[in-house]
Amino acid sequence: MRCAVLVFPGSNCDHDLYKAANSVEGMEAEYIWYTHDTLEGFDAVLVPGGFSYGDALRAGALAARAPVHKALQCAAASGIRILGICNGFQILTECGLLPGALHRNSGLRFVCDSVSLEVSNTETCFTTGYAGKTDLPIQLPIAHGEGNYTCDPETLQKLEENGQIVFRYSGSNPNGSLADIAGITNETGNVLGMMPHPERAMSAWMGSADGRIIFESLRQ
Amino acid sequence: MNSTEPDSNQIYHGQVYRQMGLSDDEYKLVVELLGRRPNLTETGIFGVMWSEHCSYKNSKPLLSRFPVDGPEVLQGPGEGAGVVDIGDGYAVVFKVESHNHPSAIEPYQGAATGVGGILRDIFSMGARPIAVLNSLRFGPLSSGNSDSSKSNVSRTRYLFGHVVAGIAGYGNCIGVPTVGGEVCFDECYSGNPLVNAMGVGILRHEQLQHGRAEGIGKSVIYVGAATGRDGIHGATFASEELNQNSDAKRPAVQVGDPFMGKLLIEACLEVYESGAIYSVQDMGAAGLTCSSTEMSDKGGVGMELNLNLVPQRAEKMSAYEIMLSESQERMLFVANPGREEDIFAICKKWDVPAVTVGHLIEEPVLRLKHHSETVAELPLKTVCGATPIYQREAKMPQEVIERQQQSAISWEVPEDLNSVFEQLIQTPQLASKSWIYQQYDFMVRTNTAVCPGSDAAVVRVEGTDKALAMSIDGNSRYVFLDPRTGGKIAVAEAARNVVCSGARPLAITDGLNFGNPEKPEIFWQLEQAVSGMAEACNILKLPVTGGNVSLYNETEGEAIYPTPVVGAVGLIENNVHTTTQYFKNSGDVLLLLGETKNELGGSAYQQMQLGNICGLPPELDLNTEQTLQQTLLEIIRSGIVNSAHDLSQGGLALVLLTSCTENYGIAVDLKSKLRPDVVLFSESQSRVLLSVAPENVELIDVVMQKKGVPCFQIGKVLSAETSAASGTPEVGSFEISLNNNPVIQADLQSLRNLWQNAIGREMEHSL
Amino acid sequence: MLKGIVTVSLKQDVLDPQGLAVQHSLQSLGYSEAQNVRIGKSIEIWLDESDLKKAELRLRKMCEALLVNSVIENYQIEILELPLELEE
Amino acid sequence: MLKGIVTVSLKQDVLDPQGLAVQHSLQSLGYSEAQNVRIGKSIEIWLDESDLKKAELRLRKMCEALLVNSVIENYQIEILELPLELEE
Ligand SMILES: Nc1ncnc2c1ncn2[C@@H]1O[C@H](COP(=O)(O)OP(=O)(O)O)[C@@H](O)[C@H]1O
Ligand SMILES: [Mg+2]
Repeated sequence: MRCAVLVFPGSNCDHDLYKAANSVEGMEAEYIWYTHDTLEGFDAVLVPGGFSYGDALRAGALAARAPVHKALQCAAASGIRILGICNGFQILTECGLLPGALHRNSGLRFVCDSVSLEVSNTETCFTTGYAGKTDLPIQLPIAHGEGNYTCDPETLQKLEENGQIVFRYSGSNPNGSLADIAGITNETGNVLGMMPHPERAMSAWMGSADGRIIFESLRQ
Repeated sequence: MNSTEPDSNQIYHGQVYRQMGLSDDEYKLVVELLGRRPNLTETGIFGVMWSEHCSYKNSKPLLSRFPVDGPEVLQGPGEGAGVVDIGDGYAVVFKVESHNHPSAIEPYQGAATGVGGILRDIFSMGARPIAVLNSLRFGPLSSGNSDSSKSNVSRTRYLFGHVVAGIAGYGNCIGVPTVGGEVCFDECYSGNPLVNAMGVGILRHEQLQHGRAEGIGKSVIYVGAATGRDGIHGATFASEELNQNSDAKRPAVQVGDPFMGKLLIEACLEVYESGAIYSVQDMGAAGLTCSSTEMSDKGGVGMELNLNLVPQRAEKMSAYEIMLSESQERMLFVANPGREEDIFAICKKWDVPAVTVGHLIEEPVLRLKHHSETVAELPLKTVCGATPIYQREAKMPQEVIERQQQSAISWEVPEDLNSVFEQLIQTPQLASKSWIYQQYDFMVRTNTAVCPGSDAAVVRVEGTDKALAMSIDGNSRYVFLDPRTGGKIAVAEAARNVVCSGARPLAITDGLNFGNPEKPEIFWQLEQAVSGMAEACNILKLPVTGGNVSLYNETEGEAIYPTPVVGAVGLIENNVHTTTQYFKNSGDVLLLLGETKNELGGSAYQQMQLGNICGLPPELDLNTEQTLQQTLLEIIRSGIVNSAHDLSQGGLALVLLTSCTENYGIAVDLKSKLRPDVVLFSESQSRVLLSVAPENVELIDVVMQKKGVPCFQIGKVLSAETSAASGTPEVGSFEISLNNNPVIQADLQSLRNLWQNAIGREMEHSL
Repeated sequence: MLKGIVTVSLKQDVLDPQGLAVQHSLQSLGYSEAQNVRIGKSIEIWLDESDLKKAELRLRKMCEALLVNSVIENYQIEILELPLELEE
Repeated sequence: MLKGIVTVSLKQDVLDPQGLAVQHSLQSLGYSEAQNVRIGKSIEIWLDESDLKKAELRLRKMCEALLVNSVIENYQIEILELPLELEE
């Protein structure tokens, strides 16, 4: 499976995502520069975390308008799987591929920690691997200052009804997000945005290997 | 020349040079060296280049006591940062830098630009930065009831909060993990907080860069952010005492741009890889002045710059302003002949401005052109080579003599040691630092194997089985009571932290934060502390590969405690040997290595009891320390140690608590003739707590006996799991007795909660 | 040269944790009359444009294209004419 | 009830990295007339106070005590009278 790892000026988890994807058997990741105008030939697009454009204005706002965004829209429309992590999630909401918005953590501070998550939908193409997992909740690292998910009540209702809420914080909520939301998909289920970092949980020495399952599910 | 700027005669008659940090004698020397009176730009250049920050004029004679060589040292002091071989063609680059004064004025930006500055030091050597650490000092977070201390406390909380946010803001954005640090809160830092940052990077030997400008005619290329009127005279400012007039110097605030910093790192690393440059230096303190003069002086050439070509953010900047600006995120390259376009192309790809601003010339001078006129021409040997070096007078302060003579323990043994312990673990000094480090992204780049919270952070070296352990330490209370011993302890403790993590210490970097060295009492502290550090380095075989000196840390004439901080980096050859301080299995046996003595001088416990410190700090025998470290490393490498934790502030009781986890508690029974509070809280040196499987106890005992390291079996690790049925812990979970009498019996989770959130509670508390 | 000032504020029903924190701080500092605080952005844009109408139209477009996230934010535009010597 | 609006902006010589990034982005989106962008804060404060003069004085104090970092920022104050039904 060929994956594009998008690189925007200032992205800083691109390298981590690239390493993680390439460590999964059957996955090959390539860097794609933000000026690209096509994503043809890729089976999946990974949008990395980490301060694109220095988080100027609103996290993800400037990257969402970078040249590659047209190709990203096309890829999404054609059903290609898109995974946005942290800043990647912010970019996907900013360019309208996911509903709602992510604003400043309610505690007003950046938070780096490991959190417990409930996998609320194990039927998406990103989460099938969690279906048989017994030692729940899963543990993934977070590191963000703007992860406070918000949307209007109608959108929330739709998200709930369609099973678009994929991850929820199951211990304490680190950022004040609505309905403890940590990750959502779009209506068709091929675009996932999540604040936690699965690429930081790929082996036991990192503290958890629960993130690997997302990549393995995605590969199928 | 700007019409409002004074000319050379006005500078002389109006003693304008004083505002630039030159004394009357120094100015006289400049005039003598030049054979004429310098103009404003030239005076400014001398002012910054002869400041303590750039010239080490007060500390050089002392710094020469440090050992700087070793078989693995590839680059000692003198370049941006030290470089040490770690085998297989890799090397580690690291250094400490202070940003004390800027942080006192504007804490967020001061701390942020401190991080930016140390990172540029690292990647100017050719290395990719892999970690930053920090060492912080503030006044107390809470107060008694007087109004003046209340306003101090609210200022302190502001400074502390914003410094941490600034470090986070820069480090998180630029994508280098902040993996550790240390912090101390004491009255002596109320007016003069300290912010030291340590950077660590990795390179392959062939990627090592240098800062020597050589080869007449080569282009000098300016890379990075445009120059504005930021931080003009920051380096001299850093070398002066803070006083009420400091506010008047406020244009000195520089703003960091980590986004540009990130682009600059990537562009520089790519340019190095392309082989298009000959040498490079970052523009740190004293900006373009320091980089241009030092590079050409090191290479034995001259440099001519056309200041009109320097990218400028503000309008109508004078030569003086351009040369003295400390705008951030800038580098200076000397290009290889004919490779200029390659450099421009790479920089353009990363959206980083790059422009040729001059070239190397044969005559060893710095020549500056502005609006087609020569606005400065200075022989480099006057600017860089002729700095006056001062042998200051040293005198032991009366206050120290008096304090040393006081008895360290003047109170009765408290009846309720449980509650004393609870109080102690909530002092910001000993409380968990998670409120700080959770604001830092300590995992980005996914190589962090041991996160902040353990003795040292461990970061894997990508592409190898190696890992690096790093720690920064310095207990200034000990240094205040006895600078020589305190200096030794600073080195020993940093190294011990690294050893506890399974690493062999390679070398250290240091930050010397002291008061005004022109005062004999302060110079005595500096001299004693440096001697102690040097002695420790010699015996522990730790070269000092770089560091930083920050003097004049005083407010209204009151100096801070003498505060040397030591950053140590150690190598874990095979990352399976990585060890943390946390207990791993219930039933493991607790071994205490080292002797506990009747030592409370300068301890956290004494500070809490008296609100002050006195007596002598713990003693340190360097040979004992060395044997301990070597033996410990051997047994860790043989794979029989499950956890190792060095004893420092808070003594045995705190180390027991901070080795516990949600899942594991302890039952300990100590034997001693000392007072119970001394047994629990003494900060005797050269001690380590181990947890090991029962079957390995005998083996370790034998090894320790052979090496003469005292080894006591003091208890065991217990499961602290709540049994689902009863809802209560199986055991008290945290029990310490002395000679079979219980001294602390507590519920582990409640202790951990008190300890874990104390700083957060303090910060949220209303005044 | 004109100067546009775009004031971006959070929509009324979006929680503003920063505003809340500032409000608490103000009250604990003794400014009990500060009843409600909301924090937004003020974006100044120097425009190489002399026609006021056109400038406003373009600013509106910039807001929609980038400056404002309409899911959570509202905005207001104000345009100032800059005397020549004030141009920066 | 009055409403104070405090506009906080960076001092002229202070670098505004955020504004710079937004400026570049606007230009690459085709808004080449956007010559310079500076981003500040707009703080709205509802005041339980009816006297305009007093309100202004108090706002000024709040700015100095908390809202503005005078080392790098300037501020401007504007006060609006709120019709009763608009009070929030
Ligand atoms: N300012 C700080 N920034 C980041 N981490 C910190 C800071 N202060 C302390 N820490 C982390 O908290 C842990 C405990 O620190 P400290 O109390 O200084 O321990 P020790 O006495 O073992 O050196 C260490 O892992 C350290 O890295
Ligand atoms: Mg330690």
